[in-house]
Amino acid sequence: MTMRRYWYYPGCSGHASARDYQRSVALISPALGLDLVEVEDWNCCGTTAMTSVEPRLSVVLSARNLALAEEAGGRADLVVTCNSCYAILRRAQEQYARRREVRAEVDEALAGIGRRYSGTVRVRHLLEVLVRDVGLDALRERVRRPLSGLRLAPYYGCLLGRPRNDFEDPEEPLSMDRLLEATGATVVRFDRKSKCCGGALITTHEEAALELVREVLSEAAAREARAVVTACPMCQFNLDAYQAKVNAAFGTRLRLPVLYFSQVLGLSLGFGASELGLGQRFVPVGGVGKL
Amino acid sequence: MPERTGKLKFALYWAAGCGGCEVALLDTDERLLELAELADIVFWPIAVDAKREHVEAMGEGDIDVAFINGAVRNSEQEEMCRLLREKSGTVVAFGSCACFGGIPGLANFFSRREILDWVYSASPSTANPDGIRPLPQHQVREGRLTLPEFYRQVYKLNDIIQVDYYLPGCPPPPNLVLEAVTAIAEGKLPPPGSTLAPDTTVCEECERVKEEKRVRAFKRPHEIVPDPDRCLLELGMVCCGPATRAGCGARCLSANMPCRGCFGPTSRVLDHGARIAGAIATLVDSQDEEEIRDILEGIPDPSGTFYRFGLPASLLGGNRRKLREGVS
Amino acid sequence: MSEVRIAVYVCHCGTNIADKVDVAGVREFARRLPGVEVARDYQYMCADPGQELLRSDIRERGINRVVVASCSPRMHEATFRQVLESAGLNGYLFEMANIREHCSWVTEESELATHKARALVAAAVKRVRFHAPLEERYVEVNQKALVVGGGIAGIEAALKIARAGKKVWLVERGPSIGGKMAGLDKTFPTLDCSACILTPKMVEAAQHPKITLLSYSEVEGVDGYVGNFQVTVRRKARYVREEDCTGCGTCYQKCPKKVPSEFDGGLSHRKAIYVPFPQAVPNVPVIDRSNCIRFQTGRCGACEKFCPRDAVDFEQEDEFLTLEVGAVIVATGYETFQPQEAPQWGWGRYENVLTARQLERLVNASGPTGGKVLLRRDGEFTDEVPKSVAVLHCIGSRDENYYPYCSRLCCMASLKLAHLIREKTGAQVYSFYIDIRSAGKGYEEFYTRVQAEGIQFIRGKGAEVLERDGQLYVHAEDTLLGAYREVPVDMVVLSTAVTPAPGAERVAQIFGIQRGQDGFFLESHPKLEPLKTATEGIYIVGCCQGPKDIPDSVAQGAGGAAEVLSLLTAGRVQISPVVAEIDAEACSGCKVCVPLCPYSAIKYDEERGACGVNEALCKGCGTCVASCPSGALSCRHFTDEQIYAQIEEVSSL
Amino acid sequence: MTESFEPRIVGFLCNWCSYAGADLAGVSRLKYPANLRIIRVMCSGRVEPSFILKAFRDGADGVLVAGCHPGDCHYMEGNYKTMRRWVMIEGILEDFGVEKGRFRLAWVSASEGDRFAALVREMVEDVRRLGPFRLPEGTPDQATLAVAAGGGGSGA
Amino acid sequence: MRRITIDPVTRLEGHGKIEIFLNDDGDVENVYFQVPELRGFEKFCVGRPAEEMPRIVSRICGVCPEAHHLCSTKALDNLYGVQPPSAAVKLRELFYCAHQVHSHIAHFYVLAAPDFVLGPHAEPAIRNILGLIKRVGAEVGSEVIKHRSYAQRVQEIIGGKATHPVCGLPGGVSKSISEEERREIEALARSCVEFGELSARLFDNLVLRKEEYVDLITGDVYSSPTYYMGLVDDRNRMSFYDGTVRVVDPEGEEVVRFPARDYLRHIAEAVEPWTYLKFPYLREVGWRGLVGGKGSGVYCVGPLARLNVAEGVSTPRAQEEYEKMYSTLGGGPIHAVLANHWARIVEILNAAERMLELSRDEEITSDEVRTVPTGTPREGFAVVEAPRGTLFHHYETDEEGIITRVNIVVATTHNNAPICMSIKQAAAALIRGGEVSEGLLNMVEMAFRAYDPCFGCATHSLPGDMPLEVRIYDFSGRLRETLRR
Repeated sequence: MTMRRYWYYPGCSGHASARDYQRSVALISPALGLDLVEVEDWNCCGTTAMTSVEPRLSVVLSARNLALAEEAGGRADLVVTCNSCYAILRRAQEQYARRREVRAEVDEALAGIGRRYSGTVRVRHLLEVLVRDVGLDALRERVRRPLSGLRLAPYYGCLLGRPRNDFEDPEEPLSMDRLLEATGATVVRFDRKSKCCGGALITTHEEAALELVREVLSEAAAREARAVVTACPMCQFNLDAYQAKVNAAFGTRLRLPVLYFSQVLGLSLGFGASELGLGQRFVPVGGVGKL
Repeated sequence: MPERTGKLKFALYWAAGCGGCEVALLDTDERLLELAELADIVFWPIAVDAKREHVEAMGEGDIDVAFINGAVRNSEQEEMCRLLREKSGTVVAFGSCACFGGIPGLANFFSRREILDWVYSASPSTANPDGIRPLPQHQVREGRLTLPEFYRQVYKLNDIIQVDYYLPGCPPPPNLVLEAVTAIAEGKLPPPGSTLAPDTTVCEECERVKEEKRVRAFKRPHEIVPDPDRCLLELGMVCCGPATRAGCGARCLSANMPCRGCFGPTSRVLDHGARIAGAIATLVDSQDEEEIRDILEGIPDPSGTFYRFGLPASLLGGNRRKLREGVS
Repeated sequence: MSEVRIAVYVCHCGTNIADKVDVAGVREFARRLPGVEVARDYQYMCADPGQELLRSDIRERGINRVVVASCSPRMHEATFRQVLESAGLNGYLFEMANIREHCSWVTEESELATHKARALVAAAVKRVRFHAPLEERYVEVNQKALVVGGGIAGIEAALKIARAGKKVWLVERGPSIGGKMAGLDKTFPTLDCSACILTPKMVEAAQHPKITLLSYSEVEGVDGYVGNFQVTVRRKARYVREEDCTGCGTCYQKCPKKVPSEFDGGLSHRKAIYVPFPQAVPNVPVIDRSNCIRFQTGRCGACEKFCPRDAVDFEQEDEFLTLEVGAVIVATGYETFQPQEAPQWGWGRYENVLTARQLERLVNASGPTGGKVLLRRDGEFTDEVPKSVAVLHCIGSRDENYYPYCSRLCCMASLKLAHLIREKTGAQVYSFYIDIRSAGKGYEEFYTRVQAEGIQFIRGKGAEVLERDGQLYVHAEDTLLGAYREVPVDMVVLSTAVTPAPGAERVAQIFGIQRGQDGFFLESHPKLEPLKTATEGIYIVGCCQGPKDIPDSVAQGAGGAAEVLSLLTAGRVQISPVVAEIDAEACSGCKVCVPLCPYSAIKYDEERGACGVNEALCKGCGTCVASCPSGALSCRHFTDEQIYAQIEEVSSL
Repeated sequence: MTESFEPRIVGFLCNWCSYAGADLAGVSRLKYPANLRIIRVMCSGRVEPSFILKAFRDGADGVLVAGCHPGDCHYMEGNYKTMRRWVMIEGILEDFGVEKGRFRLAWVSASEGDRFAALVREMVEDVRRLGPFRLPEGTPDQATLAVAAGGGGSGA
Repeated sequence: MRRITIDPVTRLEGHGKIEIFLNDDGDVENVYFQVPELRGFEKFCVGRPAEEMPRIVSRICGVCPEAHHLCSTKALDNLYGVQPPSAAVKLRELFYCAHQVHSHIAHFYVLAAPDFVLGPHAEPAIRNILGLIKRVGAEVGSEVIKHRSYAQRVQEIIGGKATHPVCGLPGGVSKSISEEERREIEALARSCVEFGELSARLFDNLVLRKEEYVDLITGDVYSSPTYYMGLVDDRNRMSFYDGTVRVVDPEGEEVVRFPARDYLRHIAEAVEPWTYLKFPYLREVGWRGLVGGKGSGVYCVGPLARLNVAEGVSTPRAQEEYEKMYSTLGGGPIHAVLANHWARIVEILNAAERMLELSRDEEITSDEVRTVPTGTPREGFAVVEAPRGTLFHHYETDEEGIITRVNIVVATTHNNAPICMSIKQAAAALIRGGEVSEGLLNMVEMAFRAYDPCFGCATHSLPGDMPLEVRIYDFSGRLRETLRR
């Protein structure tokens, strides 16, 4: 199998709250012919919060990461696994391309630290790489343990299709559906797959955020999903960590494990639950892990 | 030129060129003798012992026709050209260098400093630890030695002096030379400013079969063995023939080699390179910008190919930034 | 040619130019340019006195070249050429400097504007010295016309032309003419029955001796030029011989294969052999090959068996006709936004979310429910009527993510539907709108009437439709209350955007029509030439040019007919002498130019060993000229020396 | 660049799309810098590379070529030929030391007045930053160019 | 102090200028031979596709374009690591022999012979080819012209063009020759052999039978012992197209033999501030300035040098003439520069005879003349014997075959030092007590005309105008001070 080389941007959570996500990615990517090389000396993408207070700084932070990837060279794409990082990096890229004043500022800032960003590197979500570069057929061939009968609700969150890209429709994303189907699992219809998970609101307007979490989870439950599958540490955390609170607040009895798609793929590829980091979350994975 | 009795007086001078034009004159072979009947050659450094002061001694118009070959690159050449212009009734730019700058004109893509550094330091066979450079003036113990001043760029003849006729070709083929000389002798020259060659292009003389021109991929001469009867351009070989003035007899083409444009453009075309470049580009058989780029990548050195013989005659004259940086 | 004597006129255009450009200064500048005999400035050069000024100078001052610095040549070049002609000077000895659209109107500082105007005038003056007199050419105009598209606009156009006694071909892509209007129930604001007013026109079109109706046909290609088009039409195989069929309908009663009906928006079924709707014209069925059992499996063939006239013919193949026409009207209509592209509104996900066009069918007596508005469950209509219905305006319109423009007719259509639903079901109807646009005769009145009927108007765009526990909810921000609202309803109607018809791009390429950013066809002048296109002799009417309601479409259809008739009755048309020419002496026959001409106007002449241009086919684009390696090709009125002259001036001033 | 420098930009616009687009910008009273001088051609396909070179030779600081969007050419394919020539001429201009920002190919439709205005603003800014276009010292003036092509009697 | 300037030096290809300084007694103090022009090929070839080089570098010199064309073509073979079919190799050699014939005829009759036939003291106006023709008679004259054109014709048939041929491609030649072309060539070649013999007789009558000239040739006025360099085949016979470079010392002892790709190990070029032409010398021996002998790295190339390094020539008639020459001028390396003219006669014969052989080779009309190169280019070296001496081409390219570095060492440059020395020597001997006649000056020119220097070639590189700088030397030639502006 020929290995495809990519630069890899784990994002802050990748080294903190979402270590299990990283671990599973690290396991499955070589198995699928992906050679993800972590960008050296990367920094914060300049995330959501930052964009609202220091928009320009946020762009500069992103630009530095992009510059690093370019310098690393090899015309390889930059792969991201956090939807938030993904959106932020791509927005930085767009602004740099579209708005000359932004370009000027970024160039100046980077020049200050002896770096240059030319705008060439492509930022891609791991999902896209799996669907387009690896391909569903290739994935199917490598499935050791088909997850037949397992009902899963793919939850994408609101950032994957924004800013608009040629990869996912902001309202009707599909990549995870296809990937999960390829593992043999049953993908349930999920109208709220792209609704907001509450995101940062959880810290500011908790009740509003909980409402959103409930909306998402209860639909998944109503559709008899065994688990919710995410592609973003933010979403995963909100849906997982706050289920108890939601139940308390709304008298619901939700008990849905929230997994990363990489973990699910890992299972189907034959890796063990623990090496994939399953069961490190708040809601126990229960039977799902024991497939 | 005034009708004159008795023998004509010719002068030949070789500026920044290779001397091939003078050999071309010898290539008139036995007709060279007729030529000798027709005219006295009063100045011709390569074959006649007459020196600069002999020319300086002459009066205005004493020379009927001066044939000047080579481009102009240094003060000595400029002086000689001006001198000959002053003494001659008619001046013929003889050969591609004099007409358009010729191959030496390619130097206009580079700065003088680049060239100097290579020749006198960087080139591998040079051993020059003290970084000595030839100097326009140099004091030796017996006196001062001078060398001509080298200009920043290569000029074609009509940048320096008024030229009456152009006889292109690298070198000009004997038949054109003879026609020109005969025309001069019989006083049957076209209006001044004319080029003494047909005003159509090489394809007119090229025997190869021309069909529809659409190019999917360009080929370099060493990459294919071309069908001897088919148009090279249609086989994907870059050929400047369509845009290059006829008169050469398409000799390169009959040797299976593409035209490189030594005869320059026709009278109707302002910039030879731009014209052939534009024409060849439009033959690319694609409407997708990326694909077009890929196909055109197949032409390794467009500027150096389309301006092979005419860089100093091009509208922009050469690499303006390098020629500027060349100023010491 | 005698020495050049140039007259320069700097136009004030009232204040349009004079306010920004120092016209007197420009005049003085022009006076000093070489070859300039007369330089004047004047209020309105295009007005009679201005023109007279020009004429008298030509006559009395021996002027033989004219430069007018005023508006865009696209505006008045023709005007001034005629003035020259009327003064006995060839119209092509004239050049215009565009100091209004390209100068006074777009420049802030007046010095810069004046300086720019000088440069443009100098360029025009230098150019005009090289102008040569050119003879206009005329061609006969073929007396037949073609109308593409059998919607109401196309039908109207065809009828008007035919009534004037000219032969017309009416080409319709679908199996029947009638277009979108045929699918409507009532028409706003008068609420008269769409079918009742449309059908007679359809029938007349079909029966008119001067009209040949080519339904189920498509234009494949167009050659030629104004007055002399050759149009290739593909008659798609119907598999039913039109001449034999009586439209008795046996075939589709017998056909075993059910297919969702396009006409009813998938709410009902048709057969594999079918007429799209009862009043179809022609009333001849067509076999939908992809669904026909006979074609897919080779078995069946019921229709053939039962057809009393054995008009069914499975062997039928596409035919190609070439039509010779003098003018073409393009009336290819529109499509509506397909909401599955936008799942947030739940269409295709929730079966009681319908588009406006679907609802038109529900309320229509000949529709799937016989005119009743009913809820659906598991793909079938129940007999349950909705108690509450939401009508969502601007679905896909006025929306950066889809179509930024306003679709113009949906406000009124939505009001009409709200009214009909209310009338038929008594349901609570909510109308979610951004603004109500009711500009049109009787429209505002209709709006107030509907308001009075108790429809609830919620000023806020329906953001999304979600189902919770079997109940639909419309989410919207009520901008009047300034509150976020979640309205439970039984049924949702989406007023989707009017979009360019599928295949509009191809039609545009075939006919050489430009398209705007919105994808609709572009008229050659937004105000003064709403029906003309960039290609002479090709006109656009109806919704292919942009969203329109029925009265506007009909008016345009008639307008297009008027354009065609004036062209045809004139009998001959001027074509531009601006074409390429080849100096055969100079041409070396390299054939570089041959493949470059999109009109195959260049041919290689063996015995002359040179190429030649067919002037009737050449459109004068000059692409070949720019590529002629030997410079043997030149383009009249756009010669190298003329353009070089301009370059020299604008580059150095 | 100093404020005093007003770049001269020559624009070759096709009659049907870009020139009409420029007219629309005017009709809509959109403001853009006065540095662009427009020369009308029937089709961008008429623009031969020598036009661009000559403009620079004669003192232009920038050159714009604009035509219909690909697929929308009034003459069906003219703008594709323009595209092909352009790809070629870009490379040549760079070999001649002409900075990238000085020349531009753009597709502007008859309905894109605003885009046109924005385009001009942007390009003027680019060229202003690059400063005046200068040929090397000692370049012969174009008087001698008349016969430069060795032919005499040519266009210039 | 009096100063004499000969400018331009006439009857040599290209540009040359001689400055002669006389001391107060009117004797020669010093002589400077200056080459005032250069053109910069090595630089402006950078960026060009390698396969274009043969057609570009031929423009270095219109007098021996074939030499550059062919050397370049061989460099391309080497660059692409491709072996041309043997028919192609033979065509190239045939072509090249024709070139030698053409070039030598031109030089001997047009440039050199007038000095001998008409005498150095004859009127400038008649001391030229036309004058010569008058003297030796029109029929000889027309023979000269005819055979020169024959040789040109052969080059034209194979090369496409005589001057600036186009046939050279990596891996072969662009076109094969037809049978009737072959027959034509054979006829021309036969005639050229006869003409070679005629030339030998002519030289015998006009020169060797004249005491004064023989003295002139053998006398030490025109004698300068140096190292010699030239190509030899595996049997140490003189070779034009291919072989190994052999160097012998003034006694004729072999010092070294090396293939083209080693040239940098053995050759270096020194720079002097008063001429644009560099001074090559043998690295091993080193640069001692303009002095001859064993201790100085100065060496000599060209016809005489070729015969001096060789142990014979490959064809019978030429071999006879070769032996006659060495017996007459007394064995092993001949240092008399004027003997170059005789050496040329030998070479005309050899080249013509070889032409005839090749024109009769049955393989010569094969159409197997191209091997399409497939290798990745990097670096290529080649050497040939140009009429005026050894010629090296050395290219480097990127993997697309685009030239990145070029170095060329041409015949006349090799001879730069010897030429300067000979001129000084001749001047010193011929100008005494301020006694200076035009004829004497011409005899000074004769000194280097013997080398047939071609400054078309030598000026292939070109500088811009220098920073003005004056260098003051003391009598020992040590740099005293340098004034810069």
